[in-house]
Order: sequence, then C-alpha cells, then structure tokens
Amino acid sequence: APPLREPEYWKDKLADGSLPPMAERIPKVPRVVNLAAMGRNPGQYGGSARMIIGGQKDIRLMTINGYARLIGIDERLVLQPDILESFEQVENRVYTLRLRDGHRWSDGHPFTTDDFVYYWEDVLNNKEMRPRGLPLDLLSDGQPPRFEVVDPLTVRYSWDVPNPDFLQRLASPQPLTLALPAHYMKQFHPKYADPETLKKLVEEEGTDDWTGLHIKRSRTYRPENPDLPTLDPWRNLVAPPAEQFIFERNPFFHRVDETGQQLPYIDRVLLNVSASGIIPAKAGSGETDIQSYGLDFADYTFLKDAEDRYPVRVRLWEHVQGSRIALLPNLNCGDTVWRDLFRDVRFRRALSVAIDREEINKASFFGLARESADTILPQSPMFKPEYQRAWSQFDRDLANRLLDEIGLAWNESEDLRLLPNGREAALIVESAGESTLETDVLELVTDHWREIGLKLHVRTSQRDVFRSRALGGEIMISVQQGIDNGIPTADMSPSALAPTGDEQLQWPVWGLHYLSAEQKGEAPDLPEAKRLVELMKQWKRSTSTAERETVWTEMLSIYTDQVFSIGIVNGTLQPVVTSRRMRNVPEKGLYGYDPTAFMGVYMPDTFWFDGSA
Amino acid sequence: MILGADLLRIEDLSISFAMVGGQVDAVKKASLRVLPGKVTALVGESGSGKSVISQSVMRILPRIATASGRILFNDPLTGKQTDILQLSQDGPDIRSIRGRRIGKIFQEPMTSLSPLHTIGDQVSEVLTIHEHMTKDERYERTIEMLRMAGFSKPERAFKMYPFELSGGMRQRAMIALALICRPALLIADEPTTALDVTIQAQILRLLKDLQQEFNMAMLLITHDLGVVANVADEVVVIFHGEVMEAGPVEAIFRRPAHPYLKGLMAAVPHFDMKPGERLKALREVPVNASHLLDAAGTRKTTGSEILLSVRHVSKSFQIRKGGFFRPSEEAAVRAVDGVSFDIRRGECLGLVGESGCGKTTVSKMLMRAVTPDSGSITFNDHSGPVDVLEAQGGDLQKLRAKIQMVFQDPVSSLSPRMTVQNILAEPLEIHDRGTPKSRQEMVGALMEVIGLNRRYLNRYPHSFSGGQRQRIGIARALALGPELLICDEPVSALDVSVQAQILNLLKDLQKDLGLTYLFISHNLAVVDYMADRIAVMCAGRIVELAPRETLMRAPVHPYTKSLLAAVPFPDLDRPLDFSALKAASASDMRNWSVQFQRDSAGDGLATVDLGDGHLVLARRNADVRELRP
Amino acid sequence: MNSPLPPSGAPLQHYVSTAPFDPYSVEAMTAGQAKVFQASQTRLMWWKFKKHRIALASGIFLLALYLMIVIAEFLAPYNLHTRNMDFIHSPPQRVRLFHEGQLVGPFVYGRQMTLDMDTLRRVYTDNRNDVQKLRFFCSGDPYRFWGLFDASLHLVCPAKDGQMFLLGTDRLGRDVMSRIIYGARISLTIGLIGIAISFTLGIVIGGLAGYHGGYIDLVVQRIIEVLQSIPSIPLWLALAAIMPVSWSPILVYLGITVILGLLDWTGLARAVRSKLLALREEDYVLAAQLMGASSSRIIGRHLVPGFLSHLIASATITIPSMILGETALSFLGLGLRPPITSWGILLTEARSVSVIAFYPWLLFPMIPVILVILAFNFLGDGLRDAADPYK
Amino acid sequence: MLRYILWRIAVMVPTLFLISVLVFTIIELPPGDYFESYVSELRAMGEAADMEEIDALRERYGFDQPAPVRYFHWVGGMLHGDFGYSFEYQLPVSDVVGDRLWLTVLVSFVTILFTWLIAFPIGIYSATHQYSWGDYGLTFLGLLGLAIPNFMLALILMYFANIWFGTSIGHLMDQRFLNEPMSWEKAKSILEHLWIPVIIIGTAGTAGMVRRLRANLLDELQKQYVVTARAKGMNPFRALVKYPLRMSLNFFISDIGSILPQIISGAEITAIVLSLETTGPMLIKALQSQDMYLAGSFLMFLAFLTVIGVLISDIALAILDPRIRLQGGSTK
Ligand SMILES: Nc1ncnc2c1ncn2[C@@H]1O[C@H](COP(=O)(O)OP(=O)(O)OP(=O)(O)O)[C@@H](O)[C@H]1O
Ligand SMILES: Nc1ncnc2c1ncn2[C@@H]1O[C@H](COP(=O)(O)OP(=O)(O)OP(=O)(O)O)[C@@H](O)[C@H]1O
Ligand SMILES: [Mg+2]
Ligand SMILES: [Mg+2]
Repeated sequence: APPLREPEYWKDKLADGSLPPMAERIPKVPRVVNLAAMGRNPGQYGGSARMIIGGQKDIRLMTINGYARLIGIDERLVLQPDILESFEQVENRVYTLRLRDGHRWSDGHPFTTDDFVYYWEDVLNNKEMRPRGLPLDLLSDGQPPRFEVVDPLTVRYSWDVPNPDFLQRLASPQPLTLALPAHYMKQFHPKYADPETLKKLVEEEGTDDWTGLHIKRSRTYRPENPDLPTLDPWRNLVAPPAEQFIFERNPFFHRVDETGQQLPYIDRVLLNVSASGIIPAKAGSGETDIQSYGLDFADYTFLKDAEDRYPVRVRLWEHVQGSRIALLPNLNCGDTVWRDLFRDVRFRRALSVAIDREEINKASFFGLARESADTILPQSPMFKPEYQRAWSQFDRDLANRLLDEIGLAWNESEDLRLLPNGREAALIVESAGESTLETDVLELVTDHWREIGLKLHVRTSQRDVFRSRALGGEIMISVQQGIDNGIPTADMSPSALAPTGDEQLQWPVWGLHYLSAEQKGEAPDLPEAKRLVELMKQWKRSTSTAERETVWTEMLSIYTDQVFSIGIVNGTLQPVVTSRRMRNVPEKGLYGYDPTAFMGVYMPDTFWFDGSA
Repeated sequence: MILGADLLRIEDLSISFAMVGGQVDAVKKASLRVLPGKVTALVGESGSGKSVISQSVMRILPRIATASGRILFNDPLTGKQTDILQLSQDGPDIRSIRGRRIGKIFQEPMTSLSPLHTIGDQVSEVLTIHEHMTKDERYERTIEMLRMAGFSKPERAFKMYPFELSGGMRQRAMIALALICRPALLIADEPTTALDVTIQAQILRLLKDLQQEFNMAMLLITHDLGVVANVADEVVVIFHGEVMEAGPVEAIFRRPAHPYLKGLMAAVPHFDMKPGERLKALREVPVNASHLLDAAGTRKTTGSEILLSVRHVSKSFQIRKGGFFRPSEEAAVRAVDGVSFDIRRGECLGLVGESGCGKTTVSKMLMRAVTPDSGSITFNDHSGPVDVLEAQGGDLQKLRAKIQMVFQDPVSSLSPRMTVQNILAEPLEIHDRGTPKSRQEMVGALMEVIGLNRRYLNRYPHSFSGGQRQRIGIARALALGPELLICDEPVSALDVSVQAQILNLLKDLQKDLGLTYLFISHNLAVVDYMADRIAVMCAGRIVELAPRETLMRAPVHPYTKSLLAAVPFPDLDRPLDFSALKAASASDMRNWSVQFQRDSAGDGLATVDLGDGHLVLARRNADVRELRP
Repeated sequence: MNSPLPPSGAPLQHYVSTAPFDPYSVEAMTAGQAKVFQASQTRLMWWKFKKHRIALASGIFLLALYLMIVIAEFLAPYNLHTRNMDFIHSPPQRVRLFHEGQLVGPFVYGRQMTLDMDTLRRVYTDNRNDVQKLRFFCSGDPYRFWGLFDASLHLVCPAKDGQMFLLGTDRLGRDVMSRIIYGARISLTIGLIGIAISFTLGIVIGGLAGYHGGYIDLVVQRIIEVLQSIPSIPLWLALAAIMPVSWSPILVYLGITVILGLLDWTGLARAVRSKLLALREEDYVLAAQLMGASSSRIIGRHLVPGFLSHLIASATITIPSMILGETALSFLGLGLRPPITSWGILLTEARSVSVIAFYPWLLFPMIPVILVILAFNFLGDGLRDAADPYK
Repeated sequence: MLRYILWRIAVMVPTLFLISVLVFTIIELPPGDYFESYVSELRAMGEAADMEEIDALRERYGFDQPAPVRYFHWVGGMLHGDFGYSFEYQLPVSDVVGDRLWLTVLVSFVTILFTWLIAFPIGIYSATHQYSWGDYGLTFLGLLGLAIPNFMLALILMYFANIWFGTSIGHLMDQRFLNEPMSWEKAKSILEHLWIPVIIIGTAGTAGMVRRLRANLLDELQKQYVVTARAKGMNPFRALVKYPLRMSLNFFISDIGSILPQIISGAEITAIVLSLETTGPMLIKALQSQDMYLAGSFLMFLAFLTVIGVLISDIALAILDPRIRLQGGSTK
C-alpha cells in the first residue's frame, strides 16, 4: 500500500497531538477508492467548496451527497459494501454485515457492533421510544428480524420470509438506520444516564421527556447536531438556526484513494442558506463551487453565459425520473362520474395520446428530452422501448375515437364534450404551482386536450394539502413528477408501480390500504391494479433476481399499457455548476434523488480543487 | 435723506388679478404717501382695494396678482430708498424690511394666525428673526408688548392658541405682532374693528405713543371715521381702486368736496338721530324684503311676546396650566357667568361690552354651538316653547332654520372651497326649500340686497375683500328667513355707506317681517341706531340692561359710562381725551364705585331693577336711589 | 390739481378727483366674466383643468386606454394564448417602411431561428429578402368578441404565413404586445374598483370617526389598528385561503380586487380622521352645523373638499399600488390564474435573472404600467389645480 | 395629557386581544397543519418522515385539541415570555428569530430614514417649485420607483450590482461573514449590501410620500398665516418648515403606526427575492408551511410594534395639533 499522506488541514491538530496520525484514524482495511480505475484522477487535498441551500432543512443534502452508507450502490447501480467491510445474504432472508476493524466515529470513538446493539435493543425495541414497534422496512410479512452479534465485528439480521428490499434500503439516499453512536447517545438514555443529569438536559432542551431529547440529538439524516458523531465524509460544525453551515472533513473517514490520501479531498463544505429563487443567479455569478440543487434546465443558458465571466463550468446531467412531469388522474376521485371515466383505460389512453409531447419538448426542453410514457429509462437494465412508446404517441384521432367509444358526446357548439350526466367535460388539475415549467406544460396540455373536447382548469394550491385532499377524493388530476427512480434494477423495489402508498396521487386510497396493512383505505377494485398489488407482493417474497425481473417486466407493461400516470417527457437535463477548478466531476451523470442520491454515487468526496488551474 | 421726505410713496400703483373670466382691476393708478411719524388714513368703500394696496407695500400679494407702478420706501435708518416692487419676491432685501421696518396688522386676525402655534410663539418669532436676543429677553419683550396691546394677563395669553381667544383678543395679538419690532411704518388694516371702544381707545393711544416715541408712521385703513378724525394727519379716499380725494385731515373733514366723500360723511350713524330716522346710504338698493323672505317661507308674527328667554347660563373654559405631561390642575375661566335676559318678538336687543367678555360665547350658546355648563334657554315660537338645549332631531332642525347667526369672523365661517353661489344656496338645500332654479334666483336676490354684484357668484371666499365676505355671511344668514338673527359684529368690516345700506336692510326686515335681532357690536353708534334695548356685558356678566334711550342718556353702571366716554367721533372738534383713558381700567372692578363691586365674600351682586326695564348689576343691598346718577 | 401726490416731503394739497362719479356704476362685464358667472362649478373646474396641458393629455391618454380595453380583441394582433413554437423568445421586430431604398409601406422582415446547441439559445436572424407587409383591418386569429359573437377582424395582422412580434415573444412564443393589450383589461380595472372600495370605506369611516370623535372614533380607531397591525401578506394568504378553490378565474379576480380594496382603506381612514379632527373645529363647520346640515353633508361638502388634494394624491398613488399589488399576490402564487392575464402577471412571469440578461423585452409590460401611473398622477395634478380655489 | 396617554395604553389591551384572536385565526385558516405539510414536502422529495416522531409532536402541541384550547395555550405562553416552538426549525421561536430581528429592524429603520430623507426635501421642493423641470423630473423618478414592482427592481438591481460592483447577489452581507461576530469588516459588508434593499423598499414609499406631501403643502401654502409669516420677514424656507410643513405633517404622523407593517410587507417580497436575513422570508415560509407558533408570535410581535406605533402617532398628533389635543376628545 502506498504511504499515507496527511492533509494540511490537520497539521496543527496533529502537531499538538489532539489528533492521532492517519494510520490510527482509518480502519485497518480502509475502503480504497481507485480513481484511476474509475477513469478519474487522484487529487489534492484542500479548499472549501461553497454550496447554496434553500433552507435549513436542506443540510440533509450533505448526508445524501456524502453518501456514506453501510452498503451503497456505485455508478452502475451495483451494491457495494462501503462502511461495511463486506456483507452476505442468504435467500434474501439472512443478512450478515461485517464492519471494518478500527473504524471510528468522527469523534475518534470506535465504531463497533455495540452501536448496533444499542440501537436495536435500547432504541428500536424500547417501548417508550417506539410505542408502535419497528419501522416498516424492518418488518417482513409483518415479522421483525432476529438480531445477532456474530462476533465483535459482525452482526446479522435474519427473517423467516424474504426481505429483498433490505440491502437497497441501506443503500438508499435516506437509509435505514441500524446503528447509532452508542457512546454519545447513552447520555440521553435513562438506562445509562444519571437520572438527574438527564432530567436537566431534557429541561434545557425543552422537550417533554427523554425520548424527544433522544430523537432530537440522534438525527443523522438532518445533521443538525454538531456533537453527534458521524461516519460521513464531512461533519457539521454549526447548530441551527444559522445562515451558513460549515462542514469539515471527517478525520476518521474510512475511504482513501490509491495514492494514500484520505478522502474527502475538500476540507470544508460551506452551505449558505439562501432563497431558492436566487440560486441560479448566484450560481451564475460564481458564488458557488458545486451546485445542482435549485437549478433547472431553464437556467442553463444563463449559467452557460456566466462561464465567460466567472470561473464556473456547467454540465448537463440526466434526470432519472420516469417522467419529468406527469399527470395523475385520481382513480379514487370523489366525483363518481369522473372516477368512472378515470377508471376507464380508454379515457386515460385518450388523454395520453392527445398530448403533443413533441411540442412540449420543443418549447420547454429545447427538444433535448425524451418523449415517453411514465416509465423506466433506457439506462435501466430492464428497459424496453415499448414501455416508452406505450400510448405516448401523438394521435388526436385515436384520442377522439377512444372518447367517442366511451360515449362522450359533443355539445351543441361542437367545442366541448359532455359527460354522461350531461355536464360539460371540464377537468381540474391541481398543481403545486412551484415552477414555471409546470405552468407552461399545463398551458400546452390545456390546449391539446381542448382539441379533443376537454376543458382543463389549473388550480394551484399548496402542496401540503394535496395529500389530505387526494385522500378525501377532492383531487381530479394532479401534476407531479413521474416515477422517482427511472433506472431501477430488478433488486430495487417496484413499489412505485403499484398502489403502495398514500402519496401516490393516482390512487391514494388504494395506496393507503396497502400501506396500513389493509387497515385503512380501500382495496383496489380495478383488476389491473389488483394485479399490480399481487405482483408487488410477489416481488417481496421473491428470492432471486431473475424472479424479480419477471415481476418487474409484468408490472412495467401493465403500468404503461394502463396509463396509470400520463408521462410526458423524461431524460430531461439537469445543470450541474461547479467551479472551473473542480476536478473529477463526471461530464455526464444520472441525476436524481433515488437511487443516485443526487451526486452521491459519483462520490463528491473524490472531487478536488486543482490549485494549479 | 431729506428730512421730512416721504417715508412711503406709492406712485401710480395698479394691481390686477388674473381670474378665470378675465382680469380684475382692483387698483387703478393710485398714488399716496406716508410721512415719517405721521398717519395717513386710507378710507373707502368695502372692496375698493385698500387691503390690496397694503399688501403690495409688503409685497405679499397673492400669486395671481400683478402690480405695476412704484412703491418707494425711504428707510430712515439707512437713508436708502428702495422700490419695493423691484425687489425679489422673498429675497433678503425685502425680508429685512418686512416685520422690522414695516409692520402690518392684518384685517382678519383669526386666519392670519397659525392655529398650531401659541400666541407667544408667533409674536416673539418676529424678534427671533430680526433681533439678537436671548430667549428670556424675548419673553420679557413679548409679555410687555402683549400687555401694552391690552391683554390683562399676558403670561396666560402667551401660552394660548388663537382659537382660544375672542375675536378682539386675536386682533390685539396681531397688533402686538406688528408692533413688537418698533417698525418705522405700520400698516394697520382695520386694526380695531373687533375691539370695544375702551380698548380701541387704549390701542389708539398706544399707537400715538409709539408714533411720538419712535417716530413711527402709519398707513391706517379704517372705516371708522371717528378713528380717522382722532389719529390721522392725512386722509386718502379711495373708490373702486381710484383715489377720489386726498388731503390733510382738516381739509377732508371740514371741506369734503368729492360727492363720494360727502356721501360717506352723511352715512355715519350718530347718537343724536331722531327716532325713525334712516341712515343715508350712498346708494339705496330698493329691496322687496318681504318678497325676498317670503320666498323662504311664510311667517307668522303671532305668538307670545317673548321669543327667547335666557336664564342663568354660565360657561367656563378649562385653562391649561402646568406642563405637557404633568396632570393639569385645571383652572377654569368663567367666560359667561349667570347671564339672563329675554328677547322680545320683533325687537332688536343690542349687546355691547368689553372685548373678550363673553358676547360671542353667549350667542353661540343660543345656537347650541357651545353647551352651557348650567342655565336654560327657551325659544318661544308660535308652536309653543322649545328648550333649545334639549331639542333633538326634527325639532332641532326646525329650530336651526329659525335661529341664524352672522359670525364675527367672516373668513373662517365660509367654506374655502365653495363658491359664493354654493355657500348661499346651501341653507336652502339643507332645508329643502324651493327648486334648484328658484334657489338660484334667491341667491341672486340675496347678492343684490347686500350690494354685491351677481357676477361674483362663482368666486371663492378668499378672493373677496373683508367687507364683501362679511356681507356674504349676512346674506347666508338671511337666506332661510329666520325668526331670530344673531348678528355678531355684522358690520365691523363695512365702510359707513355700505354699513348704512346693510343696517337699513336689517331695519326694513325687522319692520316688514318682524324679524328679531340679537345685535352684538362694538360700535355704539350702530347699536344706538339699531337696538331697541341694549345689554352691556362685562367679564361674563350683564352689568346693565335698559331701553336704548335710557342707556344712552342715563347710564348707571360705571362700565357703561366709561364705554360711552370712549366713543370716538368723526368730528375734529370732539377729540378723544386720551390722557383721561387709563390703561385697562374700564373693566377693572376696583375702579368702580363700591355699590357695583363684589363684596369681600366674592359675590353679593344681583340684578337691581331701576324701573322701566332698566336693570343693573349691583350689590344686593344697594339703594336704588343711590345708584341713579 | 391733478395728482394726489405732492413732491416728496412737501405738504399735501387737497386733491379732489375730477373724474365723473356715479356711485351706482359697476364695471361693465366682459363676455368672459359673464360666461364665468353663469357657469356651474363643475364647468369652471373643467375650464381650469383644460388649461393644464399635461393633465389634459394624460386624461385623453387614459380615456384612450380605457376605450382600448373594450376592443382589446380587435387591437391585439394575436390572441392572448396564441403560441408560436418556432418563435420562442423572439426579440422584438422592427416595423420598417423602406426596403432597399424603396417605400413599401409598413413591413417586417421574416425571421429565421437557429438553435445554438452549445448555449441552448435560440438565435434569430432577419431574412432581408423576406419582406412581410403588414395587413390592416384584416382577418387573423379568430376570437369571440365579448363572448357574444365570433369574429376575426384585427386592426393589424402579420402577412399571410408571416409573423409580427413587435414587442417580441415569451417562452411559449406568445406575442408580448398582444398580451400587454389583453392584460390592460385586468390591470386597469382592478385599480379602479379597488380604489373605489378603499376610498369609499376610507372616507366614510375615517370621516365619521374624525368628525364625530369620541366613542365612534375610539371604536373605529381600534378596528383600524387591528387591521393595520397585520402585514398584508398574511392577510392575503388567509383571505386567499377563504376564497373557494372552485371559483372561476373571473370571480377570483373580483375577489382579489375586493381584498385589495378592503385592506387598503385603513391608512386613508386614519389620514382623513386626523385631518378632520383638526378641521372640524373650523368656523365654517360650525356654520354648517348651525344651518342644520347633516353630518354626511358636512363631511362631504365642507370637510372632504378641504382635503381633496391629499385624496387625489393618495388616489393617484394607490391606483398603481393596486395594479402592482396584484403582482405581489401573483408572486406568492395567490393571484390571478392563467387564462386571465394582467400586467402584473406578465411581469411575474418575467421574474428571473435570465430574463433581464437575455430577454429584456419581457419587461415591456413595465412601460404601460409606468405610463399609466404617470398619466394618473398628472391627471391628479390637473384635478387638484382645477379644484384649487386659489389658482 | 398624561391621563390621555394612560387611557390610550389601557385601550391597547383589548386591541391586542383582538389582534391575537385575528392572528390565531389567520394562522389556523388554511386546512391542515404543519405536520401535514411537512410530510407532504418530504414525500414530494421521495423521502419518508418518521411518523412516530410526528405523532408525538402532534400530540405534544395539542393539535388534537380544539382551537380555543390551543389559542389560550399560545396566548398564555406568550404572556409568560414563551413564544412557542418552531416545528420547522425544531427550536423555540425566540431562538429561531435571533439575529434576524435586529437585521429587520436595521433594514426597516434605514428604509424609513431613507424614505424620509428623500421624500421631505423632494416634497418640499416639488410643492414650492410646482411645475418646474425639477418637479416633473423628481415626480417622474419617484413614480418610476413606484411603477416597477419591488421584485423586479430587486432582480435588476441585484443583477447590475453584481455585474458592475461585484456585490455578491442577495443577502445582507457577504456570506463569509454569515456566522461571524460583528466586526468592522462585517459592518462594511452589511453597508455594501444594505443599499439595494433599502432603495427597493424605499422607492415605492417615497413616491407616495412625496406626492402626498406636495399636495398637502400646496394647500397650506395658500393659507393666510403663511402670508403673515412672510410679512414678519421670515426666511421663506424657515417659514415653510415652521408653518405649512407642520400642518402638512398631519397625514404623515397619522401614518406612523402603519409604517412598520407596511415596510415589512413591502420588504417581504424583496427580502425573498434578495434572500435577506430578515424576518420577512421566515415569516412567509412559516405561514406557508404552517409553522404556526413561529408565524403567530412573529405576527404578534409586529402587531405589538404597530400598536405602539399607533399610540405614538396619536400622541404625536395631539402634540402637533392643539386643536386635536384640546378639543379632540369631544363628540360632535
Ligand atoms: N385674491 C383675490 N383674487 C381676486 N380678487 C381679489 C382678491 N383679493 C381681493 N380681490 C378683489 O379686489 C378688490 C379689492 O379688495 P380689497 O381686499 O383690497 O378691498 P378693501 O378695500 O380692503 O375692502 P374691505 O374694506 O371690505 O376690506 C375686491 O373687489 C376683491 O374682490
Ligand atoms: N375655545 C375656548 N377655549 C378657551 N377659552 C375660550 C374659548 N373660547 C372663548 N374662550 C374665552 O372666553 C372668553 C370670552 O370669549 P368670547 O369670544 O365670548 O368674547 P367676546 O365677548 O366675543 O369678545 P370679542 O368682542 O373680542 O369678540 C375669552 O376670555 C376667551 O379667551
Ligand atoms: Mg380690506
Ligand atoms: Mg366675539
């Protein structure tokens, strides 16, 4: 192994001994990132990268982009042990996770199986902490796993029935937590802490009891607690509220490059809180070193123009959503006339083929997007062109034929169709009204549908009331982005294709039914939807990738053929602005929350500033 | 400087106003002069351009006015002669003259003072501008000036706001303001109209003193020929903006030549007029009074004998003491103190008295504009007695139509943004009399009887002369054809001939229609001419009330006596005896004989009936015979 | 003696004018004066107003604008929603008269768009050979005039198969000029309705409080205080939340107007009130009371006119803030909804730095806003002067 | 006068009570609650919320209780100096507001100062030089400020300030000073940034003030007492300031109470666009995400300032105009 090289950043601390040398800081077997093999260059330490966030909550971007997970996916979406040294699974039931020897939390305390034990015994299975039991992700067929500590570096979670989603959940941008820094958290736990001190702490924090305090102090996804030890590449130094968050390199981070440098290269990341509206302007005036959040395709021209004036570079990555914008007819709509129409597949197909996707592509995406149904992208191993093409052609005659078939007659002046009950066919589409893109697309769609005799009203309402209104059947159609993860592998859950959650605005009530383990909501009564639920369950029980692939394929074809959501375009582009001196940023990338964790899979810890440029 | 050269020389001054319908020539080639230390009186008909001339001397004409000619001012201090019209509008040259070398007493004291600043502030400000003095010195000087101007409690007046003062007090404040810098030239535009004769005499004496002491010259504009006779050295008579006659006072009074001047002289009311004798106005406007007012509503003269009876009304005003934040220990000033009187149907009750004694307050109480602290007021109309203080709704509305008032201050009582047409039509509109067309007619007729041309109907109040405005106020009060008309100094701003015209009109209305008047005036000759009975007020009380004859010939109360003694006559052979007039003494109880003074307990005064309706305020136990002179 | 004035310092001689004297003489009325005295007060004001050139011009300009919104469909070359996908973000075209030195009448050059795939910009070049003559009183985009009948007559249209974007196009290729013309409808009426509401409320409520004082004043003051103490945006948010979501855009528009009006009166009411508190002590108010005038008459005829300058100034300032107040609402996503367009919406749509950098013509709606505001202000000046008795 | 002031202060109590009810209604009006919107927002990102925690919070903050109970809870807390808890920031409201408050006060104060400093001279000039080129020009400039929506002006200024002066876009200071204690450098940076929002927020108000001041002055300049002042030989400017200006101040003073909410309302959008570290954006966000205690306490604080402002305005009015002071209490 090459000799380890210390970053300048720690010079003082190393000198006064407050920080041990690197060899003692990194695990015995660190994760060696071979940059050359990735087609990148090993870099140099140093520098602060500025990034703009739209609100305090967005410091979670650091957890997402930092993407240090027990197990993570790489650029090719293949699972890799990351924090773990290795993992094994048997029949998707028994998962054995092996830690790296000598791995430490950011405060230098060893990261061991104790941390898993603490979380399992004192948090997850503590009645006060979790009166309702384990999180759904840890249940398989409603049953919890068995947890064992195999040896000081190994833990095992085993279920009786398969839980194929487990590893993916560990690798997801918002990962399933299995461990907490026990040495730090114990001071907030009545089992370990001195009751008096704890009481005082609770009072100081202003929470009701220790659980509140514990939850608050243990937030890993939103790293608000600067004292909480972490395994991420950077750790937060600033407690909110603040206008600027400073993240400093984690001296105990477990990754090194092939030249013996500890990652990350960049010493500090500064998150400046700003209004999301001015992020493009700020990015275009060189006020950020790495930015994708808050930027939109429409800003590209401006950002590109700024390249001449400021030392910035703009790249275009590709969005991973199934559709950048999709229209979701609510199959659980309260208005029975409309509900029946929406449940008629001919109607959904008519709506879909009546849209001139090319025009939208031209107007809003410079023709660079892919006109497609709401489905997976070609980058997914399971992609088939027919999914993309399913009912996404522009065929107004077909649409009219379908509507005629359903029996929607025209009114006297021949400009609108009439519903079976004689009302004019006027649809109301709900939009969160957050982007001009949405407004523009809706404006075009309004015209397209007008041609087949349907009137469209756009109603903007706050997104927060969407869900409750959708559940109440008050929403007819809503606009959202399509399937989150458009580049799934068969091992990833196909839940987006089936009614599995109440946030799915095309069938929120059915989704709730599944989500609540059939306690709430209603069971789907459309055969195709029922089938999707069955397939979903089948996937959950599956033990092989091949089996999962068949499930996926069937679900995809049902979903696209049935047009449960009307996709418009996908593969749209996302500007990524970086400092011109920043290296190792891929020219092309897939951009999305799920599964790529925004930039996470491209490992921002390997980005570096080229001092010579 | 040639000793004795003209202090002010106005040569061929013409002034015109640019108005919507074309220009109005207010002054046409007028020339006059003022000698240092001497008084030039400018007399003339109301609206003849006197005030405009005086404004041009200070260069404070309204913006729409243009002046041509020369106004030469010889400053005795520097010996320099300046043509005021050539100076820049508000430049330092003219500013060093204004206020310091030339002082001006404005005709309308109410509006001429800022309502937001205390009297003291506004008066002492002149010193701040022109003299280098410490604050205390300024205060001293101001207090002294206020005292000289006739304020008995200048320290109090210093802190008062204009709206807290009576008309006469405001005028005195204005006088103090004009005199405080001891100017070389004083322009006094009707300086004493709101003052009772005793205070008027006092002011005239003050002016005379200053004239002697500081060689102050004066351009005196007045209607009171008595005042002219007493103080002027030279007189200029002006009519329609043109000088008709000019000369030394002797020549003017002894040998009036121009028909206009002769007419003026003849129109002066005097004390020895025979009963039923009419004043000779320069022009008689034939008025079909009954037609005029019948149009407004038919009237009945039947009903009880006493139209209005006032019983024991009192009114106190809170006086601020102490600072802004300290709770003010409220002291009250009794503006009206237990006043009782009756007004009989069809009579004219004259009310005279010292300036600030509460006349206006009494009249306002009759109109319910001021609520008395105690007492009662009953209006006895043919439909039965109405309690004025309690009337509500429709009753009040009817009452309002029956009692009308002519305000002492004509400027502020006219809405500045209404044309005369609208002002005069308004009462008719409120009481829904007639059609728009008949109202128009009525308004025209009203304008005629007050001697104003119909073509002024579309002008706004501010563009009228003081006298013209006063007449508009009278016309408005007449519009509704009231039964009782309260006239608060209705003719103070009118020259004698127009005054005669208006007084005759009022007399005619009284005779023909049985109109009843409460007539407040300082001009005793006018009251003598108009009133059937006269009440004399002093310090908030009625000190004497008697039929006119009795009061004039045989006054009992010492205050009445001193009033009558202070009347100036338009006769060079009957000059006022200034030296006999002691400052601020007429109303000072201590100078009265004991019978009229309050006893040591602070009261004990009661109304004593001397018979024949002659009432006088004296000690309860005073002997009637003792009182009679 | 001919002069009343002796030489300086000399004793004054007795001077008597020798001109003929007639006490009854009145100066002859000029024709102008006769006209003035017969005229009504409104007519007088109109005469005075006419003399104020800029005000008159502003008045005419505004009148023309209001006429324009009546026939917006006819004046606008395109419909509000007509898109032209081949001319997205096209800069304004120039109307020319001469082609290669020859007079051909008003025309524009045809345009070609090329995509710059590097910067992702649309580049437009004029084709100097493609002369597209404008047509007048021509048939163009069909529309339904006032929702009454179908028509397609326009004042001016592009050449057949040609384009004419005199003020450029927006991101959907819509003609900015046409949108401005349509937007005038909402923007010009919203201000007037809003101001009518707020002024009526402000003057009546403030007037009563100021004139009567005492308890009425106390209560009114507290209401105003409560209303004023909450910044407008939360109030908007709350009121917008009350407005049923099912309302049609037209109702929403009216609702917004009413909201703007309802929230705006407090300031005026306080100003009226405090001014009246001072003015009510004037003698002419007393005089009117003694004549038996009702409170409303005193407030309306005597007090408010004394305050007219302030009212006019406030009104001319409030109209623009109403026109633009709606932009603030739109900015928060509470304003008007797309099928309806206003200048405010056009401006909110242009709210990004890239517009300022690349598509500045999208800021054109600011020009009519500025012009209207200026016009209202100068009109206000003129009215003020006309009502000013001292002028 | 002292009695009047005490009486006015006593009257503030019911007013504040009314305001608190109104504020509470406003923040309660939109359907749903903070947690609803929080969950929705997370879901829109594809994230999941810990429903356990949310349910606990819901219960803890009494979201299951009827509105009046919550109202009294909130008001009661405020009386004890407890302004509630911000869900968004998961901190007590008082901690969240922190620095922003004084920055808001700074911006508002400077803006008010700016408005007055500009509006008074211009108003006076315009009134005394009616229809001069200066009058027209300044009127035009002022109206321009009024005609351009704040957000547009903000964008334009921000863009050009960046291009021409290199001022960083938005914010009240350079970002590197964000978490630093006050220093000379930081103060300089704040000043460098401050002028943009101040101009933007100030311009709109300035035009209104200029026009109103001008109108009022034009009326007063005709009055007889101005002539008197001139006849005293007073310098026209000093006369103007002492008499007509003081008279014209009536409208201005009666407005003092509403200046603050107005400035803050006007500033909100600007602050959003410019991403200022003031309370405006925070308030809007709190309102939109229904962070009710944060929004409510904020609004109450503003309301309190306004009520104080109105009090000051009433007292100042009484001081200014003796007619109001000495006779204002009476009923007609
Ligand atoms: N601002 C003005 N605008 C137009 N006309 C005016 C104005 N001021 C005065 N006048 C006219 O000028 C003439 C002279 O007015 P002036 O005030 O000088 O009269 P006067 O002699 O002082 O009368 P009085 O004794 O009644 O005060 C009057 O006819 C009046 O209507
Ligand atoms: N609003 C007020 N506030 C305080 N004091 C007042 C007020 N009005 C009048 N006074 C006082 O009441 C007294 C009487 O005033 P009033 O106006 O009745 O006098 P007047 O007899 O009409 O005098 P003049 O002949 O000078 O007009 C005066 O001392 C005056 O200062
Ligand atoms: Mg006069
Ligand atoms: Mg009086």
